[in-house]
Amino acid sequence: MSHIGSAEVAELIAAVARRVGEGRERLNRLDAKLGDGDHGTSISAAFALAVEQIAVLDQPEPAEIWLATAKALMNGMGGASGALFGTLFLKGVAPARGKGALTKLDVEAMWRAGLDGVKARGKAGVGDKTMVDALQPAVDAFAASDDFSGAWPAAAEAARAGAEASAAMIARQGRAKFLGERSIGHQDAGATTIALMFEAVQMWWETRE
Amino acid sequence: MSHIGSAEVAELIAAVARRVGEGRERLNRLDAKLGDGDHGTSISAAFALAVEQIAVLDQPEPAEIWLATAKALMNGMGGASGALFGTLFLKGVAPARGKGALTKLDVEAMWRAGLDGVKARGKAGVGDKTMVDALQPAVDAFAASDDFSGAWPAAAEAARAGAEASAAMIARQGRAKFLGERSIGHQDAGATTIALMFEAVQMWWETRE
Amino acid sequence: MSARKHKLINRPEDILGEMLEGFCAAYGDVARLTDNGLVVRAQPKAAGKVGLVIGNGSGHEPAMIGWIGEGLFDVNIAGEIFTAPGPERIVDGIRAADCGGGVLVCVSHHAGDLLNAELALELCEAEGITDVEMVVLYDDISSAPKGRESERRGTAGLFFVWKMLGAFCEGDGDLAAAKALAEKVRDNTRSLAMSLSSCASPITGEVMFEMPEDEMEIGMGLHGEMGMGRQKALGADATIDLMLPPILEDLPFAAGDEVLVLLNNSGSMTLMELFILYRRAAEALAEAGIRVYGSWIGPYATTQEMAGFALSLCRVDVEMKALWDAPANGAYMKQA
Amino acid sequence: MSARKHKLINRPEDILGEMLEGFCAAYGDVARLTDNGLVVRAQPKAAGKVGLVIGNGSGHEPAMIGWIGEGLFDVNIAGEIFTAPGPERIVDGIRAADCGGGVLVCVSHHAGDLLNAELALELCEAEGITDVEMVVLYDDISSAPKGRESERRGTAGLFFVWKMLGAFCEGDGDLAAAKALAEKVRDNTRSLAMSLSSCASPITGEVMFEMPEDEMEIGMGLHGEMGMGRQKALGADATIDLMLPPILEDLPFAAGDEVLVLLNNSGSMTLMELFILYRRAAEALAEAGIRVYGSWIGPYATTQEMAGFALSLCRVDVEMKALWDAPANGAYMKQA
Ligand SMILES: Nc1ncnc2c1ncn2[C@@H]1O[C@H](COP(=O)(O)OP(=O)(O)O)[C@@H](O)[C@H]1O
Ligand SMILES: Nc1ncnc2c1ncn2[C@@H]1O[C@H](COP(=O)(O)OP(=O)(O)O)[C@@H](O)[C@H]1O
Ligand SMILES: [Mg+2]
Ligand SMILES: [Mg+2]
Ligand SMILES: [Mg+2]
Ligand SMILES: [Mg+2]
Repeated sequence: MSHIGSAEVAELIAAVARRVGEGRERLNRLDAKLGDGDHGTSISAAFALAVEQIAVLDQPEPAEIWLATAKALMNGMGGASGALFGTLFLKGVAPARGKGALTKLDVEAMWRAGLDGVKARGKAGVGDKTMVDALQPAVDAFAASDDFSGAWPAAAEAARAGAEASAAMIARQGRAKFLGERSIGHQDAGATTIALMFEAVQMWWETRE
Repeated sequence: MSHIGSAEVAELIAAVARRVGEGRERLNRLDAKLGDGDHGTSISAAFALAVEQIAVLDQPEPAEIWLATAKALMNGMGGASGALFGTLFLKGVAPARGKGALTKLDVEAMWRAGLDGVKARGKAGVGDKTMVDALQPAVDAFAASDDFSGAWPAAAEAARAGAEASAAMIARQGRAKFLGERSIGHQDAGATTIALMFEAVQMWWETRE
Repeated sequence: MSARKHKLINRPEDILGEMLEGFCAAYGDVARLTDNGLVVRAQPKAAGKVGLVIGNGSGHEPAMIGWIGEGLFDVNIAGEIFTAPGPERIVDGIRAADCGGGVLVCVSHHAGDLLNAELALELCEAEGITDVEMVVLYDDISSAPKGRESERRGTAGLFFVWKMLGAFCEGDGDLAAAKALAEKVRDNTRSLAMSLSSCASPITGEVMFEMPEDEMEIGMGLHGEMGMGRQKALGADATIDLMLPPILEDLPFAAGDEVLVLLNNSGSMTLMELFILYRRAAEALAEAGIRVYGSWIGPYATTQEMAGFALSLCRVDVEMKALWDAPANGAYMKQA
Repeated sequence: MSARKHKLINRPEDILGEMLEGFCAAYGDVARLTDNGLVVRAQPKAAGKVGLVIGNGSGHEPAMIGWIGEGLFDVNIAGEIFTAPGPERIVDGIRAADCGGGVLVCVSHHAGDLLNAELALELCEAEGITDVEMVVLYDDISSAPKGRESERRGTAGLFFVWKMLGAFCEGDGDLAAAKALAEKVRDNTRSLAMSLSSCASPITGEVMFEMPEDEMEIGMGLHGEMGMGRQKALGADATIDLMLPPILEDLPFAAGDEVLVLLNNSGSMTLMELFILYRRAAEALAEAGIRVYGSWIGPYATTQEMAGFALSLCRVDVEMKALWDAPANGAYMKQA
């Protein structure tokens, strides 16, 4: 497949919602170590809301599905993470606008815009122990591959490695930053969500092919 | 000795104050089981105050020493127990009034008036798991002996037995009454203070004789 | 569940004095600390009015120092933690509250408060201080059965008495009328408390009683006295549904009645929880046809940091509503 | 020391809605719950005035629903527990607060509150809603060093901003002047908090962080964020002597200054303790030649049942004193 259309984009979000839902308790436990222990509950509820809101769209373009996801994350989740996960999708809307089907380069542009948006809004870079530690390598790996079939597994693997690497870092953003050195040794919850997201997309992609 | 004068009465109160002071932690621990754990602290402070206030009296009669003790207990201690221990001494003032030295019958009348006052004010009888369980047998034993030398040890022994017997009772007065059956098995703090009081007087009497 | 044992105090024996100093330093416009340790109104009321005084153990703040002020009490005699003040201090308080119209000594019914007030009144008689009356107040339905109301404990619901009686004594009513009003409010007030936790005594530093995690006590007294017994801790609505019916039956409150509602925080209950509890109480009262005239939710009479609350209802008539609405200016009770 | 994990709620997902319903049922004379879940003034302010709105995570009650009312906020957008509301809800709040004089969106500085307010303002722009300004407020000296004030967290001391800004917006000042006033109060306010205990999240039912018995954290944030570190728990005077000097140095507050003082109860601190703490604070301020214009002691912004407090100081001038003394009528902030 060299293009994905609205049906695939909706399936992709649904796959993410399922995987994040399965990871709910694990994400809560991770967030409990560094934050307030609610990340799994709120991100899974927000993705479930996204799926609901996508379902009522009338013949949407991919961009509209991306926008519905952004809104569900921002408004359904709230907090800094709602704004940031929302931004990840919101900034991807513009590159997709007007396109009935997306090429690998389109999707790459969407992720890139999302990543840039998250970094601009949240002021976190790689190494600050946030979702960016999984997101940036994932986007870079996605870009480095030529087609979807190479890009999805590469992105998933990079996100997973980035999330794991976050454990060794000192938090410089989010609630965990006030822990300082006490934050070392625990994997970041938001980064783990990013890893679950890309893992879900890869698995969905494999069953499609 | 068939009479005790002001010097002896003051010594008697001082002996009680010392003994109760030594029992402070034990009384707190007993009160912690059935009440708020402060009985030792407050009764020992109040008796210490009595000793101080007696020291500044100018050539007092026994009745005035008894009154100073009553006031120190009532005002220095507060609470139901301050009112009741205060009443024990306050009601003993009238029978002693105008007497420079007290016979065994005088002292008996003082204790009796005090006991009646405590029972009237506090509405507790024998068996209700209060200071009355030590006080009433002590006063009865004191009355049943012919002279001080018989009365003091008899009162001390009766008070001790009464205090111990309180352990098996269900509290019907004081903070412990709300514990109901849960109050069984712990000796009453106020009864223990009465036992310490009479024990102190007996020991003081022995060293005097 | 263990309680917090470390309190931010200096020495246990200095708690009372330092607390009163701090309170009066903060609220000097409302209350003043006298040389003999009484908390009195910064501006005394006009000559000829009935003076209102109450003595009580401390450890329940804002009660009762927080209710000193215009439209409330004239004098509070604060005793040591959970210990009623002795009779001589109460007599001092009666003297300080006297502005020519007689003095009403309010007693929230607990043995210590009652016995010391009785002794104080005997002292007053002996010293020729006349025109002093005592009124004994109680509201806790868990502490004695219906028919034996006068054996019940005074708890958070007496708040209704303080507010209305305080307003009454700003007016021209005499001592007997003030006492009658206090009894009228009392006889229309019923409370029931619960707790999920114990608390530590600031004097001994020890937990006052044991309370297993996930249990609750219904009928908890203001000093941690046990009530009607332990049971598994319930959710908010279920707790209200357990506590409200016995309150309603006791008076009884009936359809068509108008009531004031108090949800008293005994210490570390959150307002978040109290609002959720209130929601169900309001709903259940509406179902019973009882109209809520006004509500108060917050810490009025606490038991250190105990995690519990009391639900209190007071049935009101026209006179009582007017007294309820009258201005008040205590440090912890303000009404324009 | 373990925290109380059992909260008197129904289902965690219903906390926010039920709490707002209960609050507005109890205080309907002051605040009203709209169909879209906003808490707004029962009586809107006059046309042409600046509207005041704030969004924030819940779990801090009475903040901020308790400050809705005359002389205070017009609209509060309450988010889930410890979670800022999303941008669309903030836009709803801005719409509701608009009475023709523009709307000031107040942000107590935390990442979530700021990011969502920024997104909301972008949405406003996109939808052609003009005359909206945002002001970012902070006071906690433990969260960033002097010179980097704008990185600091917003905590209990913002109370001073809410009160004075609320009073200001009852007057004829415009949006720019309101924003300038808020910044002026902020720039004269400094706070430092401490805690002796953790608290449990009502959502997860788990303790939010560990706090060993007999230790305390200085610089604790409003959501249990760590501050300047742990140490052995001290007594009352020693705690004030540790916390007041860095506050004084930071502004700096100097001899001759006049200040307002807030001792905020973060949850289960007793008033008994807070009065003892206040006593030493007042003494130390007097020693430093700083005059106290007014004081508030109580729960203003809580962190569930956490056993801690914040000490906040605000230096005031003539304008600020007048705003401070102006009337206010929120459910948890009343001034005649
Ligand atoms: N400034 C930031 N930039 C990027 N990611 C952030 C930032 N702040 C927080 N995060 C992410 O948000 C996650 C926490 O999300 P969540 O628990 O839902 O929010 P909250 O901390 O408000 O409870 C963190 O694990 C981190 O990955
Ligand atoms: N009604 C009563 N009659 C007799 N003694 C009583 C009564 N109530 C309490 N007491 C005595 O007081 C003792 C408790 O004293 P204390 O601890 O000093 O007072 P409190 O209970 O106010 O803390 C009890 O052990 C009991 O002996
Ligand atoms: Mg979280
Ligand atoms: Mg005791
Ligand atoms: Mg006691
Ligand atoms: Mg959160």
